[in-house]
Amino acid sequence: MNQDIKLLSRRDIAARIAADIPDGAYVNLGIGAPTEVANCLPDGVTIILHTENGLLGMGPSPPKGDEDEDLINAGKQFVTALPGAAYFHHADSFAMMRGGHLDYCVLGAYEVSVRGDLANWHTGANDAIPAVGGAMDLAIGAKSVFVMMDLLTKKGASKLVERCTSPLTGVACVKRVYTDHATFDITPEGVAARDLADGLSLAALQEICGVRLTGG
Amino acid sequence: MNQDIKLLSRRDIAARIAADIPDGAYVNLGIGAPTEVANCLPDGVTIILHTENGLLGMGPSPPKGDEDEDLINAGKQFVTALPGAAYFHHADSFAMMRGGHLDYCVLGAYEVSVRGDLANWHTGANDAIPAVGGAMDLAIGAKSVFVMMDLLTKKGASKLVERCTSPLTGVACVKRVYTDHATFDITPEGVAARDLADGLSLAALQEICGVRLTGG
Amino acid sequence: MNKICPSLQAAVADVPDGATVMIGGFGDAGVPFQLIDALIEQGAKDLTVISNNAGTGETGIAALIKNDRVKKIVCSFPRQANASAFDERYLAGRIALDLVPQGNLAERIRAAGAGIGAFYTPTAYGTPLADGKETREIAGRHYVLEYPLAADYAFIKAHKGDPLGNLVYRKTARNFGPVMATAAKCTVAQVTQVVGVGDLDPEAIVTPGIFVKRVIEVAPARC
Amino acid sequence: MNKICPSLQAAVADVPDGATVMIGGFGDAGVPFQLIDALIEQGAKDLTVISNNAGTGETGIAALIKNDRVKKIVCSFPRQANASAFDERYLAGRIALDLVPQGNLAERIRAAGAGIGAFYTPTAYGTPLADGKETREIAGRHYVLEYPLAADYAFIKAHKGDPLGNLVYRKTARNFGPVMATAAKCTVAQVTQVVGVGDLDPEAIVTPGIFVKRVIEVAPARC
Repeated sequence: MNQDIKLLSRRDIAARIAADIPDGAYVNLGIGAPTEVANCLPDGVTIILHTENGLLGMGPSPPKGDEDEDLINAGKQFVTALPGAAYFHHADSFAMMRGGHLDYCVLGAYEVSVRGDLANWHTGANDAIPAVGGAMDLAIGAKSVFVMMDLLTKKGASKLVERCTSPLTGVACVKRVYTDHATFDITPEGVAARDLADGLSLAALQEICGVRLTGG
Repeated sequence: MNQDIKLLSRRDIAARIAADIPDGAYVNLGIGAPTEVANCLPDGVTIILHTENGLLGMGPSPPKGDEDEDLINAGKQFVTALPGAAYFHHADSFAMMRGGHLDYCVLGAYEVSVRGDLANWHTGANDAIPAVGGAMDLAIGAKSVFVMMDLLTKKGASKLVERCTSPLTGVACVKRVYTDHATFDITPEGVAARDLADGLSLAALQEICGVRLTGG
Repeated sequence: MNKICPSLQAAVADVPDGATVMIGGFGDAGVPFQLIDALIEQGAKDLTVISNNAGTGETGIAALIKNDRVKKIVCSFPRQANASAFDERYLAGRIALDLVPQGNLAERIRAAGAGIGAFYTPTAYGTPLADGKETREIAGRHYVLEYPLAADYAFIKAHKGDPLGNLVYRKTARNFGPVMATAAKCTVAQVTQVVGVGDLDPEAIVTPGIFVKRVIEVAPARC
Repeated sequence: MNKICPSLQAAVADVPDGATVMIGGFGDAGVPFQLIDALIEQGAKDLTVISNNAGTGETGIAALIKNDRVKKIVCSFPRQANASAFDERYLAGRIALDLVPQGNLAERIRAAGAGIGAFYTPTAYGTPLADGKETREIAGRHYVLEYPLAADYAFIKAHKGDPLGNLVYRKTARNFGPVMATAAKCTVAQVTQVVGVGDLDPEAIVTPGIFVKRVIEVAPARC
């Protein structure tokens, strides 16, 4: 790795995503890194968080000692409900997602293809116990599906790929991929890279990820 | 008409239906004559009434002056809600019917065929403004669908027929037909007549209705 | 976020000619009469209306029809004893009617809001209202394939609403409001009372605010 | 009418071997732990369980699995960090798994309760979980045909219940309870508190009593 490239931290990536979400948006933040987006919203911007286990208007973690076993998020962590929140059952909650009512959904990924295919539920390993949860519903469950991930695996392989090798979660569903190297817009005309990390050229980025890119 | 035959009154028919509905049953009574069934329940029998416009636990008409414009039945008449009632929206209400959760539904009819086809929404007249309401949903909307009707039209034609001539409301959906002449069970083996009006023989009844009957 | 609308006029201002508009209500219960009046005043025409009824007397949808703003109505029960506007135009071929059984109407509206592409329903199988429709036998029962019904606007009436668009209804006036709210690009709720954020019990909210774009308070008429 | 059950034992007494049982809950919220414990004690085996998860630790469904009562589980997320009972049996081929995306699971359960024969859903299209399933393009979008999921029993947890079977839930413990209640021949609700008929607000009842056969009060455990 070129030492002059300043890759984005997880927090930096979350801040970029947060900057692209407008005030008043309805958003589902996937389990793990995407939850960081809620902590990076600019001043004056309020978004309304959906958790697919039946709550719109989710708030932050409760103070220690105030946990309520009946109030959790999709990651099964204790959360709170903000004023104006509403509870609903699972069929209604997933109807809300499937019906395209959420503005944004932010998810992690193993791989994203140049046409926006998403693989994030199963590594494809034969001995893995399969478990999908709401991943496939989330993949098609918002007007805009954003992916938040490091561009490379620990072994250095690009997770932005020509064609996913892991089992798919959804087909042509990802609109934008935010990574530590750059942000990628998935468009009908191809993948447009923008907001490249300091010190990273488009040519270098293209070499790293191995898929054809256009400038952002 | 043989003067020795004592046809049942509408109230008599309603009482027969009421006697066949067990305590605790969930029931939808169609618009018009079927509503009379609620007034004929034996002592100690409580049924829970569903009205498809979104109420389970419907009570009788309110006293004059206590009408609430937001509390009506499917016939758009003012009603009341009993303790333990619940309100729900139209999709949930018709899901309740379509899903087979109601025990009984009692409907009027223009015609019922020997295999239980029901015609009760449209006379077939060319100049009629069509309107179906919940008729087709009610026809398939209970574990047992009962019809309450006079056996004959005003012109003397049997409404229990080999094959309906009016447009159908539902196919093979009627289980039992209560009339002023007798009660008819629609079974896979044919139509079984029982509880004939006083003075009416099975042979005479068969001649009147013109379809093959077995004794009850 | 504040979805409270300053006026009925503002609530309906952008409805274009040719729009598809869902209108809540069953009989007179839950009908957003004032929104309909505002729509008549606004002047949009060639509307497709999706509603259970075609209005009673000369009010509500009947008034919209009488003003010749409706080119087509999708409903279960257009016929009303005391309403002649629809009947006259229908018999003269000046308004189209798509007659849908009430439960299929509700479920098709729900399907649009829930992202369901189509569904098999037992209602209307073997009847004239299933003529030409795809059917299928599943586990020994016969079904008709029905498609979603979506709209550009939904005008509904609720009891209370807050600035986030959360709604609760009142008694059987709830009827079609909650499903219509999910199936339109722009849902406008006429409410009897606007309350503050947090004033509605989150366990009892029937329509979460995500489904509602505009809330307009209309105090009940005094008799 | 009184659906209040005298004991947990009575509430589960008639579950036969081979029954299909829906069990509410997401994570630990809304899991009817005491009903599951009673079912383990009752002894029914060869069960097919429909639930979102396969239990955590050694409680709930994990305990049912550990006692070898489950031949098949239909769920979205069987894997739990601290639960080994399912993993061991699955890898040894001793328990069957039907993996269903969470939203399809909820919608298939709803369909069973709502009398829908099948429906087209966009979820899982083009993925391994749609392998072999019928697909269709409708209005430019791709869908998979999914069928209803019904059960003999539904064991759910609610917050309050009345003798008519009306239920309200608490916060995100609501999850699968309301749809499962509609999809089983016999729905048994474990509630934290039994209240009198008329004590629940009819506008806020989430599960109307028609869907519930038995209600059993289980006071919350004291820590």
